[in-house]
Amino acid sequence: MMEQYLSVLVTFCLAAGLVGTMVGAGRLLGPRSDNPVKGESFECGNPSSGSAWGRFSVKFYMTAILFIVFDIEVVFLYPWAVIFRRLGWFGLSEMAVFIFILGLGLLYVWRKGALEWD
Amino acid sequence: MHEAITHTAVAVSYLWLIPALPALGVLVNLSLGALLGKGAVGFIAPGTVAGGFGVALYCLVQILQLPPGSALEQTLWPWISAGNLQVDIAFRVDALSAVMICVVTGVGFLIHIYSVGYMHDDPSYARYFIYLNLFTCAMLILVLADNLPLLFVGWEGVGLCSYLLIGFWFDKEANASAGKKAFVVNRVGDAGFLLGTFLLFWSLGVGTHSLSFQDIAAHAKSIPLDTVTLITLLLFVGATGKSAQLPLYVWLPDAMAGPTPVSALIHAATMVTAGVYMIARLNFLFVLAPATLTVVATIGALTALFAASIGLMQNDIKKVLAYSTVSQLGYMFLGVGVGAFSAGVFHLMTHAFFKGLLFLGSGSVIHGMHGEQDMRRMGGLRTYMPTTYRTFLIGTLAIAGVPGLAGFFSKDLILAHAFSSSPVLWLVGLCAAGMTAFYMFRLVFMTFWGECRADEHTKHHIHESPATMTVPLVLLAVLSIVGGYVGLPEMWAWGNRFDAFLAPVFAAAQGGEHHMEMGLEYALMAASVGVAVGGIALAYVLYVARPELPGQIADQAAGAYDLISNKYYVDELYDAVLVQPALKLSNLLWRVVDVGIVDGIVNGSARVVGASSSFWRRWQTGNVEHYAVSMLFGAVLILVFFAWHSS
Amino acid sequence: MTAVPIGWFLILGSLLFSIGALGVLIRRNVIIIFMSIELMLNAVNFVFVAFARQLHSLDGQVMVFFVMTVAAAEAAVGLAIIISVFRNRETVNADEFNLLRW
Amino acid sequence: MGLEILIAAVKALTVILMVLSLAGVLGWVERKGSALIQDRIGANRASIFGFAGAGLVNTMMADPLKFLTKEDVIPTGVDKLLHTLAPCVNLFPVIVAFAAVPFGDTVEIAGRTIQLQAVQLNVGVLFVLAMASLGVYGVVLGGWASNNRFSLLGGIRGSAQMISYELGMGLSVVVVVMTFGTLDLQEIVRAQGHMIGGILPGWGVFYQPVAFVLFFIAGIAETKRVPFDLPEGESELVSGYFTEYSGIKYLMFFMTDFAEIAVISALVSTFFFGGWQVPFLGDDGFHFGSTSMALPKLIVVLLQLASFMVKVLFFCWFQIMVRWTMPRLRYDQLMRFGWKGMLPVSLLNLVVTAVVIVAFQEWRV
Amino acid sequence: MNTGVFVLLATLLVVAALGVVLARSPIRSALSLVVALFFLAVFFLLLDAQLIAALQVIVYAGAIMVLFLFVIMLLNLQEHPAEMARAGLRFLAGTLASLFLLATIYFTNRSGISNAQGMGAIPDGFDSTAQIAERLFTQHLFAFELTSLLLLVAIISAVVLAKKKLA
Repeated sequence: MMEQYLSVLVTFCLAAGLVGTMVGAGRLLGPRSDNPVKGESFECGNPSSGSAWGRFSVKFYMTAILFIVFDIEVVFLYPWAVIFRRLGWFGLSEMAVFIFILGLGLLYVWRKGALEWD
Repeated sequence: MHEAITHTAVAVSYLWLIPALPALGVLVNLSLGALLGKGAVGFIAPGTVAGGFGVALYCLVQILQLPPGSALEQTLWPWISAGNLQVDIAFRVDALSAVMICVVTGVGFLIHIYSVGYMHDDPSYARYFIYLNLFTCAMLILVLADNLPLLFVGWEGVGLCSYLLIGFWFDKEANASAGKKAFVVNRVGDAGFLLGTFLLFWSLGVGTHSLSFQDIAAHAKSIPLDTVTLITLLLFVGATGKSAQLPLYVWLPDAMAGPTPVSALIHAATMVTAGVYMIARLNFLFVLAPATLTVVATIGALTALFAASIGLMQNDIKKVLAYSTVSQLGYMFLGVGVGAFSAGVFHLMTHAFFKGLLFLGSGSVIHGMHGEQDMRRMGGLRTYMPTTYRTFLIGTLAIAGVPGLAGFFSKDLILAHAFSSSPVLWLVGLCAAGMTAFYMFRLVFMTFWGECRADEHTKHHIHESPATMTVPLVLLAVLSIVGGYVGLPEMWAWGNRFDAFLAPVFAAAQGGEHHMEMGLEYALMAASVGVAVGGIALAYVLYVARPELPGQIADQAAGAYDLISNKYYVDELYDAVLVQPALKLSNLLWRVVDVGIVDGIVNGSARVVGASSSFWRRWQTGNVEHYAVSMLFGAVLILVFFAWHSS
Repeated sequence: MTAVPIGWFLILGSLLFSIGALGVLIRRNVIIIFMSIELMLNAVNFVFVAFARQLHSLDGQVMVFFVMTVAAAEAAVGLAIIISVFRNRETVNADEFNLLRW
Repeated sequence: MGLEILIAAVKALTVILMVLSLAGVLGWVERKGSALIQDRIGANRASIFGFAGAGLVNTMMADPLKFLTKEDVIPTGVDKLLHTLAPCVNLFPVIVAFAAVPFGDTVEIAGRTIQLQAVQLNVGVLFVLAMASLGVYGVVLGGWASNNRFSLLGGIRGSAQMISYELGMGLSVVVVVMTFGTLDLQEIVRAQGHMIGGILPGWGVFYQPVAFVLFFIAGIAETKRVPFDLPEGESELVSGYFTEYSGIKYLMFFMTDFAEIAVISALVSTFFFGGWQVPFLGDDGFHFGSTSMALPKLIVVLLQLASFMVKVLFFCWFQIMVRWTMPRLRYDQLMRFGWKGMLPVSLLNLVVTAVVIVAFQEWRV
Repeated sequence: MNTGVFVLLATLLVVAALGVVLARSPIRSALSLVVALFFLAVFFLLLDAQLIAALQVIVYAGAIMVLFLFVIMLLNLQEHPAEMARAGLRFLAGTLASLFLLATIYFTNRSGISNAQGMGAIPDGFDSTAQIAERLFTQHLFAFELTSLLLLVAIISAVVLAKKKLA
């Protein structure tokens, strides 16, 4: 069993090492010359006005909320998918109830127009 | 004396359909009624009852094919499980129930059909049919119940529907209070019923009891006589409430405020007979208490006479029929009271036919007269509405006891039994029969004969009712004629098949029966026919031949006339003796106990809380951090306490 | 991880919980308070799993499922509340939300 | 213990190099492939000594070196830490996710059984998805840490798109898990070793064609390439969330793109096309019905490795072809397709699959 | 080595957790939390709870924290000059939190479980997804179904609260 975790840790370390090395090497090898114009944000040549960090449509937030809810659904589905053969009709019906209730949520959101991007 | 009858039960699985079909109609119309429109509602509601009728007929056929004494049974699920009380939701159809479900669904179906036409222009069409279906469902539960608690569910259910339907046009003050009156008076009876049930359960003794009728029958003999008498008397109080007997009859005449088909179905054909059904169902219990039976018979006979006498003077067409119903119910109680259970049930069935017919006929008249109910403004209608007239006449002949029609056979049977029990009861019944013939023909003559006394406008619009209304009338008229032939007197043709069919149910009561001599029986028959003919003749004289006479008689016997036309001042008496003192007491309790003491305590504690909270609320800063700190402080406090306490 | 006794896990869990509680108390930004609460929930999850491992029970792991679900629902509703409060009051500072009192 | 670490490190390094070289190769394939599709020469100065194929060396060696020696411009007024972190958290999960994909069966070397899979977990499927879900951070941070409204819009768009399509992807993977009854990627590949009716390989695609289509579409959306390239839409958002990046960080974003293509291809092969399985090839050689052809173990292993690589490369090429032949969607169409198309269809697919499987099992049809 | 790994990971975890609480900018706070959650997942992995570890990353890091980031960006929350609470409250909070920690450490010590010899071998089926699933879908069936209602309520209330147009 230890082998499994070892493989995960080693892979993590190596991958982290790789990206670290890349960034570090870029730092070391790249030339450096600061210049106020270079630091400006790129807006096709026009000088930018105001802060870049404006506020966003609440749609994005709605998307994230819906994603959370359905992600939880998917998370419950994985363990279920592993054993639903053993549970037979019983397991099927309990998941059907679960999906149905969340389906109602999707329907509500759909009808409320929260999925519309106009 | 009576052979042992095997009480075999056959378990079947379709009984639940009978009440479930009307219940389905309720659900559908309740949820989709507004969506579907009148056409669909008027199809679904009678359709479900027709379905119930089909199943009921199937049950009847099954029962007829099985050996006598057999019953169909279905236990659905356990209902009450409390200590040694184990009640199931269970249905049982024996001969008695079979007759009842056929009557309820059959007559009910016809009245549903009739209602489609009668209620056609009412804005609350769907609501009406929801109530009507709900009533049918409850009534079927009542007659199908296998045990007393379930019967009580149906009993209360029909009471509720009766209340809802009497006050159907609740926007009129009078109707709403008529509904309330019916409900309150019924509560008095129901209290008796409940007490009787409790006492019965209590006196059944040790062991687990399901309060099913078999269970009660098996243990009834072990109950002491005075307890049985008390139980049956209490149950009979319930019956007087539901079946409008003395002294609790007062709600029924007022119940005529409901739509006329409702009066026909609930307040004539089915619900009001529930008391008779209940006593017949519990016959094995009542025969153990002869004193109660005497009370039942006496009350029945007195009610028959009393109500008939009030009926003589009424001018509202539906009120006449209402008092007539009370009177006929009195006959049924007289029947069961003298131990002639099957005769009582027989009269119950025939009464359902002809009284249903009469009410529907009066409805047809009212419909044609645009809501007019006063007979003094009618007259001569037979030319305008011939079908209604003919069928109504058949119903009147039947109720008056004219030989050859249904009412004759059943009423005669009861009177014969009454005579063999006590000639006095017979005499009272006979008088009532004569009065019945008189006031019914008075009604016919005033309504259909002579000159039309309506104003010109109304007269212009009088018309025969549509087919949905007349077809049920014709069918009920046919039943009012042939319905009696299932129970001919013993000495004729095939004899009393109905009695033989029901005999196993009333096996416990069979012991006291004895056949009387043929000559005596013919003599009694002649007497009742004579009385009936006399009544009819008198009505003809007073209201057709010499219409000025009634006024002169009223003048000469002014005291008696006032007394009777004011219904013996019973309502006023109740008001003075019961209602006013109760109101005064309530007023006193309200002012002193409620306002003074209860409200004082509540307000006082509120003031205390208010005063203290104006101090404590300073702690509520509205700042989340303060709350969080307090919570953590509390948690730490608890931990420290435990650490200190347990070390 | 067999050599480490459960006590270490419990202390680590309670350390995380305390840090979370501290965050709730000393930060004024509601969103960060919220995140501190998530941290506290996770400390509890951590102890759940540690105990499940020690006591040979699967229920601890199952419980983590439910805690996650509750955390997700809480985040969804809580952040929605924050957004609508922000709309009306243009701030996410907890000590400026004090209307919830007499 | 030391030896085990060494073995794990060797496997991990193999996989990492595989990803990096795939990314390099794909850079060249994309240029040449787009040229092929658009009927032009493309990248004509990348040849070495007139040998065009050697352009591959160019993209794999010269490009990274060039990027390494370019200046790393960080715009003024940004959080420098986040600006640097963004490409790292973008690349890291992709590499790690690839490491969980098995590229061969177990081999025995010197008495040791070695899985040809760098990260071996019995919840491998979830591991891959977990890493995929981390990919959002690189995008969102890159956008946030650039102090550029195009970048920020690209970052937010990209993350919303990724999470939306992650649902469709997750649900289609659930269906795969239901079909094979395990969360272990190696087990899933093994379960596809049989033959349906002796002729058709027992690959997932033949059991779950709908899930394959859904997964592949969601995969393309996750890589944010045409027709789903809204986050970096060149005509409107310049380069999206990595507009403000240069030097090696830019290269890292670029590599992530190609590595994602490789990961999606590897996952498609694993879930739906038997991974390293070769049709008719068993442990000891080919079996065609009754006739069989024995092969040495080494050859079998090499054939399986080759099979995996061929499948991965095929799907990489397929994605590049999709990119250069498809028009792109509008953002509202993209989101509508994700929520109103992919999600209901994949839920339906799931329900139908569940009912069919349980019905078959319970009624023994 | 085991103890070494524990101490190393625990240190990283605590640093990340402190980052959540102490970072000035909300976005850094959120990222610290992501890192802390990631290390927690590694801990779960080392406790043989593979399923939980993967779900931890998928749900927390992959979904919930994305929502947090979105809200921070949506409301454009930058560093706030008066971010920390007043000094008095800070001191009180620190004292209480330390007391709480000390109390729990005291209880852990006193109960004696901390002196045990480590956790021993993996309990049978502890890392098996199938067994956890079986538990979840049979014994905890009711809670599972209630979960769906909770999520439904969450969706609806979130939509109702957030649907109005952002000013």
